[in-house]
Formats: sequence, C-alpha cells, structure tokens
Amino acid sequence: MTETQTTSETGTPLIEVRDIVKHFGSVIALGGVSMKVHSGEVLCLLGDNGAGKSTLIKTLSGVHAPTGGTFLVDGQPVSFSSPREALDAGIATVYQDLAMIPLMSITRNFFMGREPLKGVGPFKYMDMAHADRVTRDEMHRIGIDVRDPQQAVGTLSGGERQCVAIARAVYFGAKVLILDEPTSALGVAQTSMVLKYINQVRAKGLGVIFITHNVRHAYAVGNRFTVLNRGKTLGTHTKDEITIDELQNLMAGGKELQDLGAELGGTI
Amino acid sequence: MTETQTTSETGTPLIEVRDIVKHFGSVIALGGVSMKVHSGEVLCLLGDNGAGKSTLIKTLSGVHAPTGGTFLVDGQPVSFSSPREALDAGIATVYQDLAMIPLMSITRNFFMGREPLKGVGPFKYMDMAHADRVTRDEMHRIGIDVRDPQQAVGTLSGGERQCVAIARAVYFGAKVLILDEPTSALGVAQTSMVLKYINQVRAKGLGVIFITHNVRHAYAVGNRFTVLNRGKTLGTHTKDEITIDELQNLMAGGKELQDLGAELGGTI
Amino acid sequence: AEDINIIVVSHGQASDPFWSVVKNGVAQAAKDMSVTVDYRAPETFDMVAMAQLIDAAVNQEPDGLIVSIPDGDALGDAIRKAVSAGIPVISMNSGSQVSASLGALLHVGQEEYDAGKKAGEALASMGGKKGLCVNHEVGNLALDQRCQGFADGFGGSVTVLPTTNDPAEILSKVKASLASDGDIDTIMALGASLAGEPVVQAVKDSGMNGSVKVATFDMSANFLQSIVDGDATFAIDQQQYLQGYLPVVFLANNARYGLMPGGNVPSGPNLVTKDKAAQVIDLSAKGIR
Amino acid sequence: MSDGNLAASAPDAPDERLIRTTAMTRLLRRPELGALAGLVLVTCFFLIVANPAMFTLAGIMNFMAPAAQLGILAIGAALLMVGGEFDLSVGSMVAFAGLAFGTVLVTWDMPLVVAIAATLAFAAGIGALNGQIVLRTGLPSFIVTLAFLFILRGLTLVGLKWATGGATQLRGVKEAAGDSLMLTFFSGDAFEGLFAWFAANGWIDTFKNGTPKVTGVPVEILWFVGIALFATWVLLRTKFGNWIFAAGGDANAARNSGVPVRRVKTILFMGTAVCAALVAILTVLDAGSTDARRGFQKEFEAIIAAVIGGCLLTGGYGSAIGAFFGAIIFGMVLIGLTYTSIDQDWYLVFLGGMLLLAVLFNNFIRKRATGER
Amino acid sequence: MSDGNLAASAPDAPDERLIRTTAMTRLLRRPELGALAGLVLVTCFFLIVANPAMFTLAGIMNFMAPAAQLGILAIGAALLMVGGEFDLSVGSMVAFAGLAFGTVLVTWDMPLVVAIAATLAFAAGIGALNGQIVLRTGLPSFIVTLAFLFILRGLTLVGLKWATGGATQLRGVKEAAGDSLMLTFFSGDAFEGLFAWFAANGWIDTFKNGTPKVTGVPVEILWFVGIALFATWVLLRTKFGNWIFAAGGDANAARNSGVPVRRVKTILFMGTAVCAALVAILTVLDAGSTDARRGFQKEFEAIIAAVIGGCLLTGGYGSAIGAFFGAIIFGMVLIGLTYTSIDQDWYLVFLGGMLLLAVLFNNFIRKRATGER
Ligand SMILES: Nc1ncnc2c1ncn2[C@@H]1O[C@H](COP(=O)(O)OP(=O)(O)OP(=O)(O)O)[C@@H](O)[C@H]1O
Ligand SMILES: Nc1ncnc2c1ncn2[C@@H]1O[C@H](COP(=O)(O)OP(=O)(O)OP(=O)(O)O)[C@@H](O)[C@H]1O
Ligand SMILES: [Mg+2]
Ligand SMILES: [Mg+2]
Repeated sequence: MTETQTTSETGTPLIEVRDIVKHFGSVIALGGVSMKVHSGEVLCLLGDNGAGKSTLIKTLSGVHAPTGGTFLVDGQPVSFSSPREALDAGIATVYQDLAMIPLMSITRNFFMGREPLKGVGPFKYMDMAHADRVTRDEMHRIGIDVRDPQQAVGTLSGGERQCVAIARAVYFGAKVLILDEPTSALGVAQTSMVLKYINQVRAKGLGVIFITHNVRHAYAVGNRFTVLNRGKTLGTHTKDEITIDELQNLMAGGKELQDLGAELGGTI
Repeated sequence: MTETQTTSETGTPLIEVRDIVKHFGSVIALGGVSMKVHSGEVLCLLGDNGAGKSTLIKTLSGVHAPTGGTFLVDGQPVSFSSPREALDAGIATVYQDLAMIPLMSITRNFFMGREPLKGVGPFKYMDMAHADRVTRDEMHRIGIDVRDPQQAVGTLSGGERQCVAIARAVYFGAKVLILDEPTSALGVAQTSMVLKYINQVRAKGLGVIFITHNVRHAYAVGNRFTVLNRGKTLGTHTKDEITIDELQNLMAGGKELQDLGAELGGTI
Repeated sequence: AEDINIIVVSHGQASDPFWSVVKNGVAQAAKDMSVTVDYRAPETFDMVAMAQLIDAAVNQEPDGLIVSIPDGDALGDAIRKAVSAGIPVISMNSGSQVSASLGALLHVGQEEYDAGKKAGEALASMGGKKGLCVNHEVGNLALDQRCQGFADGFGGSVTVLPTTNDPAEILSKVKASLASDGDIDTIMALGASLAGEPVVQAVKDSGMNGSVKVATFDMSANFLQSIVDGDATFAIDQQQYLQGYLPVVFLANNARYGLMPGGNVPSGPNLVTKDKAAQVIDLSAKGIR
Repeated sequence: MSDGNLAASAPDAPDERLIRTTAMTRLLRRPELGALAGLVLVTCFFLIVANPAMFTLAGIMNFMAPAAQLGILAIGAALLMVGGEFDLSVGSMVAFAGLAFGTVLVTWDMPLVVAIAATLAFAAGIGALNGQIVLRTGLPSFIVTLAFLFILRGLTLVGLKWATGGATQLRGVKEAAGDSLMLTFFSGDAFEGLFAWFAANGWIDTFKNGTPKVTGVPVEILWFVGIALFATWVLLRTKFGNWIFAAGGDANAARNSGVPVRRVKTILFMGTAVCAALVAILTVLDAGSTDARRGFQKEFEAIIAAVIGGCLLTGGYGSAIGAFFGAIIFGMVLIGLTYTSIDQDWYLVFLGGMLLLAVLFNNFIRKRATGER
Repeated sequence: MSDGNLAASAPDAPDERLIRTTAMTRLLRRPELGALAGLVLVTCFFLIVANPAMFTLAGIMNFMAPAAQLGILAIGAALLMVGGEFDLSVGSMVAFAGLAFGTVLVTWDMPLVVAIAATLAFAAGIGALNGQIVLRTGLPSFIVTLAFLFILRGLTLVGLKWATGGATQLRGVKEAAGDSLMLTFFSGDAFEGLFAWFAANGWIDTFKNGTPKVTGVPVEILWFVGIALFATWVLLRTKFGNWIFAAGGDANAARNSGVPVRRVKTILFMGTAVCAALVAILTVLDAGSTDARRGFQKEFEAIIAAVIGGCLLTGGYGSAIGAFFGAIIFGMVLIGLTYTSIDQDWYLVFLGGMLLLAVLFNNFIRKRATGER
C-alpha cells in the first residue's frame, strides 16, 4: 500500500497537491495528502465517510484555504482566495452540497455567476430566452425533463437537483472537472448518463476528479484510484494494477466487510 | 408489469396506501399510488429521479397531507396532521434531507424530540451524560468514531450525518422503519452496516420501507420491490419472481441503458 | 348646527402628556362650540410628515386650520398654501415670530424659548449656580429651545443631559451626574411625568433633597405633589389647554360670525409653585392642566 | 406508461404531471401581486370610510408624496434585503445626508450641483463602509447598521450644532440654492405648465378662491416611479440582479459558483445609502431646512414596506415593484387616517391593524395563487 | 495505518485527528464568553475614563438597575430568538401591561396579588395571540409583532385616557398597593437590614447627611439574576431547551423529528410577553405611576443585548447568560457616559461606537477561541 507511480502520464500534471494539511479549529481534517491529475485522465478519490475527500476538493476549488502544503496548477504554485479564482483558473466543481439556491429558478441557478448577456454598453441584460433554452436542453440531455425552467430549484427532487449541478459544471466545463459524489442520489438512467459524460470529458483531454463510494462506478470510468483514510492517503493505483475486488477491499479497509457481504449474499 | 399479489404475507398490512394522490400547486407529484408493507418484510421502493418516492414516504410519515386516496395503518384509516402523530403511531423515518439541525450537537440531534429525562416533577432535566454515551455507542456501532458528541452536526461530513440519522431512527425503532436513500452517501463499510441493520430489524418483525437507487443494495435485503415512475406505480414484485438484472431493467426503464452499460464495460 | 369643520395639526404626539392636554382642550372646545374638530399629529417629531399632514388638511378645505409652527421654513409652504386657498389659519404653541408673516390670523401660545428663559431666571434668582437640563428627546426642536432658553436665563454654567424617554434611565443618569459632579445645584426637566418625576426621585435617592433645586416644564399630578412636599420648586405651566381651546373658539366664531380677536394671545408662562400646586393636582390628573 | 421514462417526451411537449395553469394564475404568483392585492384592499377601505377628497387628484398627490419619499428608501432596502442584508441606518442616513447637503450648500456656500454630487458621493462612501464592516467581520448587518443608526444620528446632532453654531436646525437652504437648473429635478413639481393648462380648462379642481389644487406632479413621485422601474429591471433582467438573488439566497453557494458576493453586497449597501441621500436632498430642498430628527424611524417603515411588498427577511426573495406597492400602502394608511373621522388617539392601533390586514390579505392571495397549503 | 478503519479505536480512546485543546479554550467557545469579554473591555474603558464614583457600590447599583430591567426583556427576547422568532412588541407590551396593572390595581381597586396575577396572565394571553397569528399564517414574526408594536402602544394611550378620564398618566399605584406582602418581591430593595448593618459598620459609603448611599439590592436585579439562571438551565439542561434550539435551527427538520414546534414557539412568545409584564410591574411599582410612553423602543435594546450576547438573528444559536452580559454592557454604556467628561452631545455616537466595539471584540475573541478563519 505504498505510493505507486503511474507510468502512462508524463507531462506536468494539471493539478498537483503535496502534503496538504487542513485544520478546522481543533479538528485535523487533512493530515498531509498528496495527489495529482493529468490531462485526459479520471482520478477517482475513494474513502470512507469523513476521510476528508470533500475537504480536499474544497481546498482545490478555493473554498477552503489549506493550513499547509503546496498546491500547483500547471506546475505553478497557486493559492486561491475564492472559488471565483479557481473557476477562472479552469477548475469547475460539483460540490456534495451542490451550491444551489433553493429559492431561485433552475435557469438562474444554472447560469449563476456566468450569465449570458445581450445588449450593448451599460444596458446589457440577461438573455433569458437563450438561458431557458440551454437549461432545458442540457437537462434533457442528462435525462431529466424539466417541466418549467423557471421552477424553483427547491421544489426539485434530490436527484433532479444533482442533475442540474452536474449539467451546469459540464456545460461550463473547464480544464479540470471535480465531481463530489455526483451519482449518489441518481437513478440508474441518470447515473449512466453521468458516467458517460465523464468518459466524454476525459476523451476531450480534460482532467477529472471523481469522488464516489461506488466501486463499480469508479472502476467503470477511472484511470487511477487514490484512497483516503482518516485524512491521510492510503495509496494510489492505476486501473491495470488493481482489480475491482481489491479496490473494494482497500476502500472497506479489511476483511471484516467480506464477512458481512457474504452474510447478505455477497451482492453489495 | 401488472400488480402481482404476494402470497407469503397474509395478515393485515402494517401500512397500506390506496390510490394516493399528491399535488404541489400545479405539479402532480403522485398520481395514484398503491402500496403496502407487512410485518417482517422489507419493501424496496425503486424508481427514477423525481418519480415521487420521497413524496410518497413523506405522506406516510405525516409531513405532507395527501391530496387524495386512502391511508391505512393496521387496517384503520388514518390521517396524520404532523410527523409527531406518525411517530406516535410507530412510523420512524430517515428523510433524504435528513432532518438534522446543523448548529446543534450530535447528541442533541440524536435525541431531538425524544430526550432522555432525569429528576422528578417539574425539575426534570436532560440526562446529558447518558445521552452522550448512547450517541457515541450507537455511532460506533454503525462504524463512525465520533470525536466529540457535543460537536455540531454541521461540521460532520455528508456520510457521517447520514449515519447519525440512521442510528437515530434505528435506536428509536418502531413498528415501521422508513429509510429514504440511506446508503447513497455512505462508504462501503457503513453501507454494509446499514444493510445488516435492516436485516436485523426485519428479523425482529418490523416492516421496513427502503428507498434506494442501487439495485444490489435493494436485492440484498428486499423481499418485495415496488417501482415508481413519474408518480405512478409500475408494479410490485417479490424477490423470487424477479432476478437482479430484470429489476435493473425495470428501474432503468428499457434497453437503452444496457447499451450504455456495455459501452462502459457493463459494470454499473 | 351648521357643519363647521376645523382641523388641528400639531407637532406633538398624542401620547405626549403635554399634547394630550392640548388635545383635551380642543375636544372640549369642539363640544362647547358644537363644531367638528379633527386633531392630527405625526407620530414622531417630523417636520416633513407634518407638512404633509397640513397638505392633507388643506385638501379637505376645512373652515379653519390650527397649526403649531416649530419650523417656519419646513412648514411655511404648506401654511402659505392653506392661506392662499382661503382657509383661515391660527397658529398655536410655537411660531409666534413667523406666524404673522406666513399669513396666520393670530397666535395663541407661548414660545418655548421664552418659557425656558423665565424659568432659568427664576432658578438663578433662587441662588442656582450650576444647572443641568435633562433633555429626553434630543433633536426635538421644541425641547432644544426649552433647554436653550433655560441656559440663557440661568446665566451660570448649564450642561445638557441627553436621555431617552425611559424613566429608569433618566433616574440612573441623573444619579450618575449628581455623583460625578457635586456642584450641580439646579436641575431642569423638560417634561413633568417622563423626566420631572424621576429627577425628583434621583435627587432624593442621592440624599440631596433640599440642596438641589428641581423644576420642570409642564405638569403632572405626581410632580405637583412633590412641589407640595417641598421636593421640587416649581413647574412651568403654559396653560396649553387654552392653546387647544381658544383657537377652536376663535375659528368657530370666525366661521359663524366673521369675528376674530385683534392680536396674539399669550397663554403663559405661569410658574406653579408650592402655594398653587395643591389646587391644580386634580386638574392635572384629569388632563386639563 | 410502460415505455421507458428516459427522453420519452420532446423537451417542449406538454408534461402529463402538470395541471394546466392559466396565465392569470401565473401572473398572481409573482411576489409583488400580493402587495397589489393589499393595495386594492386598503384603497377599498378608504373609499368607503374616508372623505371623498382623498381620492381627488389633489388627494392622491397628497398621499403619494410621503409614499414616494418612503418608497425610494424602501426600494433600496428591498434590494438589500433580497441580497440578504439589512440596513437599519437609512433613517439616520437621511438626517446625516441632510446635514451634509445643508453644510455644503449653506455653510460652505457651494453651488447646488456640487452639494448634490458631494452628498450622494459621501453617502455612497458611508454605505461602502457599512458594507465593508459587515463583510470583513462577518457580523450580522442588523447589529452593525444599528450601531450606525446611533452613530450617524449622533453625528448629525454634533454636526448641526457645529454648522449652525449651536442650534439643531439648519435653515436657509432655499435661499442658498437660488434658482439653479438642478432645482427642476430635485424640488417642487414637474409638468407645471401642463397642469396650469389643465386647470385653465377646468379639468383640475380649484380651491374656493380659484387657485388650482394641484400645480404639478411632485418630483419625488417621478423619482419614485423611475427608481422602481430601474430596480425592477436590474433585479429581473440583469446579471447583477441574478447575483443579488444568489447572494441573498445562499451566500456560500453563490460564492462557490463564482458570484463575487462581497462586491454585490457592498454595492447594495452603497445603493441603499444613496437612496437615503436622495430622499434627504429632496426633502431638504422642499422644506428649506433640516434638523436632527429627520428620517427618524424611517428604516423600519422602509423594511415594513419591503416586507409588505413580498420580500423575505431571510433574503433571496422579493421584488422592487412589490416594495413600490408596499410604500404606497403605507403612505395611504399614514395619510388616509386624516381623511377619516377616527380619533387621533386610535392612530397607532389603526396603523398596526391596517398593516396586519394588508399583509394577511397579501399572504392569503399569494397562497391561493400558488396552491400552497 | 493499514489496519482497518472500522471500529479500530475504542469509543473513548483519544482520536489522532484532534489537536489537543485546553479546558480554557473549550470554555472560551461558549457563545456567552464573547459577551463576557466585551463586558471586560467596556469595564476597562470606563475604569480609565470615568469618574471613580461609577464603580463604587452605589454606582454599580445605579447602572445595574436599568440593565436589570432591560435584561429581563433581553433574556425573554434571547430565548425567542434562539427559537427562531422575533418579538418587536415587547416595548409596547411593557406600556400595555403597565396600563393593565394600573387599571386593575387603581381603577378597579383590586389587591396587589390579584393585579400582578391578572397582568401576567393577560400578557401571556397576548403573547399567545402573537404566536398563534405568526404560526397559523406563516407570516414572519417580524411583521406581525411590528403590527402589535403599533396596536399595543395605541391601545395603551386609548386605555389610559379611558382609565384616567383624559390624562396619559395613571397614578396612585403606591397608595393602592398599600403594604401588601407582595411588595417585598416586586418593589424596593432587598436585604435592607443587611445593608443598614453594613452602613452602621461603615462598610458602605454614606451621603453627607449620613444616610447610606445604598440601602439594599433593588429587587429587579435579583429577578434579573434569577431569570438568567433559570433561562440558562432551561436552555441547556431541559427537554424544552433542546426543542427551542431545534425549532430555531430548522423548524422543518424539528417538526419532522417530532418536536411540537408550534407549542414551543407559542410558549416562547408567551414567555417574552410575561417578561415584559414583569418589567412593567416592577417599574410601575417603583415609579408609582405609568404612562403611555413606557418601554418605548425597549424591543430594540432587548434585541441588541441578545445579539451582543451571542444570539444569531437567524435563530438556533445563542444563550441566556450571554443576553445577561449583553444587557449589562448596554446598561453600562448608556449610563457610563454620564460619568465621563465627554461632551454629552456625543452620547449617541458614543453609544453606537461602544456597541460596535463590544460586538467586534466579542466576535474576535470567539473566532480566536474556535479557530475559525
Ligand atoms: N467546518 C468543519 N469544522 C469541523 N470539522 C469539519 C468541518 N468540515 C469537515 N470537518 C470534519 O472533517 C472530516 C472530513 O470531512 P469531509 O467532509 O472532507 O469527509 P468526506 O471524505 O467528504 O466524507 P463523506 O464521504 O461522508 O462525504 C470529517 O470528520 C468532518 O467532521
Ligand atoms: N414542494 C414541491 N413543490 C413542487 N414540486 C415538488 C415539490 N416537492 C416535490 N416536487 C416534485 O415532485 C416530483 C417528485 O419528487 P420526489 O422528491 O418525490 O422524487 P424522488 O422520487 O424522491 O426523486 P429522487 O430519487 O431524485 O430523490 C419531482 O418532480 C419534484 O420536482
Ligand atoms: Mg464528502
Ligand atoms: Mg427523493
């Protein structure tokens, strides 16, 4: 379970962190994590609840300032003071808590921060018709029929909301796409869509960080797998180094699980 | 895909709904759904995003008043005007949005509404030491080491929060336990725990309604499977009538998915 | 009787003890003269709102308009508009200097400044050297003028103590002033029930009754009792009941018979001291004095 | 029903899960329409109990003037509330800006246009300061602007005494303003020629002695309408409007989506302060004087108007046009009482009762329209 | 590190993901400790600039009396705020309860104990009404209780005129109260014997004329301390306290977990009103009279005190003991300036500035303690 160097990627990683540390008051959420993503690869971030996955990607996307460690984008050390800066540097994120405003309409949420404009000079205004159209189309593409793009996001189901967040990140896709448990609330159809998207995005040469608890989803699209445990890296493995069952064991942290699985018919 | 009568259960169902309808303003969330749960069985509620699963179980647990239809508990028609009444009738629920207060401590959330008391007469007070101990133990049993039960729930990770909600419902377990996507944010270890719990609870003679998008999880513990689609029931099947692949197809709604699955290596 | 309609617009809130007496005078006059009178006032000391109330009154074309004029600039336009619309206007309480120039027929009342000055002179003549003026609504022009007049009449050194109109706070602040400045020998309150009574209490609590003289503007039954008991020296009575009563009588007679006195009516000031206080306690408790 | 659920219907095919709604219902769902309903209710009330003079042209101008002054503040407050913050210092800001304006114009004897520009700029500066303190410290804006409520009111008192040499009232503004061209925009009535011509034709009521009751539309009403339209456009149609909703709905989520929340909120604080300064300029020019009590408690009236107009106190929801109607309701109730024979002693009971009624009715209409239970 | 993550450590083994914190840090994390820090700051300020008379026993009693009156209101308001609601009608409630008390005692000539009981019950009824309107209509409590601010204030005026036959002040309370035993609890000073003995021994300063400067502890201070302790116990140790936090943190989640949110909030509204009535009884008995302006703007002072004490305006967080310190800070700032040689015209600026400073400092301390950034 030591750090395994992948051989396939060579150039500068799009994103690299070294020994990132993050404290919240007296809580040590990250105790020195290293990780990198190259262009055209999907890095899966796995790990138990509370392992620090969300905290890690929040430091990548400028939400939290790390307490210590180095953060390189395209080989240059950076320190984002706001998510806006991360967005401008080409890092798009779907947060586990979605970053949606329940009272606002789907369209307004979709284009929040990146509103399409029309008109000239100081009289620029939002192109609402265009925005509604894009929203409806993109949502349809991910398998959700939006009844009315002006509907408040707060009235959507958990999964529908997740789809808005993903469609948004993908539509405005940048150099690096970070997805924090995007498929957890999704139905089978939507999950397939999202995984297919991830595949497409990778093929276009973007780097993707994909957080999930579902080993099958991870194995379906991932190139490399980094496992976090209690705020530390347990190791990184390429797909050809590890089987799906080994990965499952690594995530679950031991044999104890196997027993449970067997007890329930081995289908988890 | 017609309603299939199960033969194993015979007595009065613990919960039964017939032709439940629920409108939100102009939105028809449920368009006539029928369903029942017997003692000692796990009913899995499956369906796509926005199918109406959460709406259905919210009408069962007294959060929404149904627009129309019949709702029987132990064969008696009821109409709950608050979740408190449903709780008192023995229906415990883990909501998809968890019903947790972020600013309150884990212990206080755990015992919210069912505080353990000490002392006599008007001087009854909360037994905090006991409450802390129970919380820590119950969380530990589900696989989460709570650093400090007085920590605010808002500082927990998504999965940790989910575990608090589940541990709470199970600890105060009643006649019927309803779980809305309890495993979606959980790691492998915690998921196994939860499924094992569901099994234990069923064995004790409770009825369980289990909502999930994960066919494997559903198949591992479920006795019967009801599929919802766009606010209507698609059918109910017992475990011996249907294989896991058929169930997957039923949920995903057609062959389209198979193609996608194949494209990604068939591992979803 | 014929339908005679008179509107009163003042700057004092209906809940202000001083103005409630004015309003009682207005109501009595309306009864005595069998006319309808509407009494209007903004809920805070607000000249802009008061000008709007005058506008609204003018719009109803009453047979007479009674206004107080604490700010001739701010209310000037509205009053001129009333006059030019042919509505007879009488000013009361404040505004004696500008009253005539704005076109009012006459003024009933007494200037706050003059009253304050008279009180100050009286207190100075009783040997006061260092005075404290308790202002419970700073920025209310009428109260500021009372303080100013007191300071000018008193001559010696006067500090203004701004407070809110919470009696408990006034009590504590006066006690604090007395504790931190032992030279204070005279305290002027700008309202009897709100400020005057707690001031008397504060002086008592500080063990200084007798050595510190207390006086107040306006009257309240309790304060008058304190005068009787010797804990306070006097209260300044504007006889504001008349400021409400007389203009209504004048305007009613003007509407009926075209009668109008030839000059301003000074309604005060009138110092109520120990010898007179006992007689007016009951009247004060009924809101007449 | 048994065909797949995925991509089954074209994006714009009607959805079987929707009850058909009429355009009317959709219209009634806008936050401001509840306020309009409240306005109708209040109007009906006064039509019944008040002197008919209230709804003549003169009467309407008469209650629209205070409504306009309040409304300008209320629209600023509404935008800020949508953006998730409060400003309790607007009332004191009116007084303080009045002092600043008076000082520059009268005491320093500057031209009117300079005084106006300086006052607005000065107010914007204080608004920005308010905003910066709130944003940098993370304290609730309620408490920070409450401190400024006291500070600005106190500074007004001190400043007035300094500017006038001891008084709490500064006068002579009209004389100092002279007959600058700017007066047309900031003082008096607009369309005077038109109204004179109306009056000459007998289309406008006159007093017994022949002067027309209405000589024009008070400029503050034009400002009020103009600002309401502008604010509505900003809120509903511009990028900045979207940011306001986002910042107020969930500042964290907005920040995570790249909305510059701090900038948005700072601008809103500045806007509120500028609205207050505008009201100060309009009223000081009209009155010709200013004093230490100007604008007293206007902050609450502004918030009330915004809430009647459908703004949520928690932010993220509301409308400028709602605040517009809310201010008119408030102005009408304020002045309306003087047209009735209700005793002044009952004024506050009446004000509170009408407020409650208007909001209840507004709420009832909105619930009916949206089908909430 | 490579052994399983599951159930690896016993529940009470120390966790390697925790930086060790001292008991001190944990103490500083309580919401009220920030307020205590603010109090220390303000005290230091006055120790330096104010006349030493301020911190003699008499001086302390002097600023504690208004602090206590405010504090009783503030604790009620704090509990309600933790429960997620506001009550802007407490100030008017003080006046209205004063009227009710005076009327029962003086006009109807009932015994003191009946008057007290009736007043408290009556206030509780109005509080319940407030609560019911808020809960049944779903309107924000801000706007509903604002309406009651006006209504109750107006009714006080009308009622006073009715009870007295035209005046706005009702007097004769002391005479009517006679020397009922209840007076010991609701009026005057406590421990008078003790203090007289102190004075006789020369342990308490006396005035020039020989009377002791302090004759006892004003009863409102005892009520204040008692209520603060009781409210703290309720909030932190009882089931009802847990429900208050839950109802204020997220009413929906609380309801879904079976907390009777309506009942909790109604009781809180009643509690706030009862606190206001208690203040009314205490002040009316002390002053011997009541008038239409009592309690003016006390609602804001109460909310300020609660916020200084660490309550969140959004509900779900706060403490009663914090409001206790907040009220003392406010009382000290209010009265303290009188002991300094600062020009009194600056008092509002000073009040606002001190407020801001206390809250900033409080916030700073809290952030340091919890390690937020
Ligand atoms: N603001 C905070 N204050 C204190 N502790 C925090 C805070 N945010 C996160 N933590 C703690 O840091 C740890 C890591 O949390 P994080 O959300 O990164 O976990 P995660 O790996 O995303 O888990 P999950 O899979 O359940 O989402 C958790 O134990 C959590 O309690
Ligand atoms: N309060 C509401 N107002 C309007 N529409 C609503 C409301 N609540 C739910 N809906 C709509 O009803 C439909 C069913 O929602 P529900 O939350 O029950 O779906 P679900 O089956 O739980 O989906 P998921 O698996 O994504 O959680 C959704 O389309 C949603 O948009
Ligand atoms: Mg996470
Ligand atoms: Mg759901």
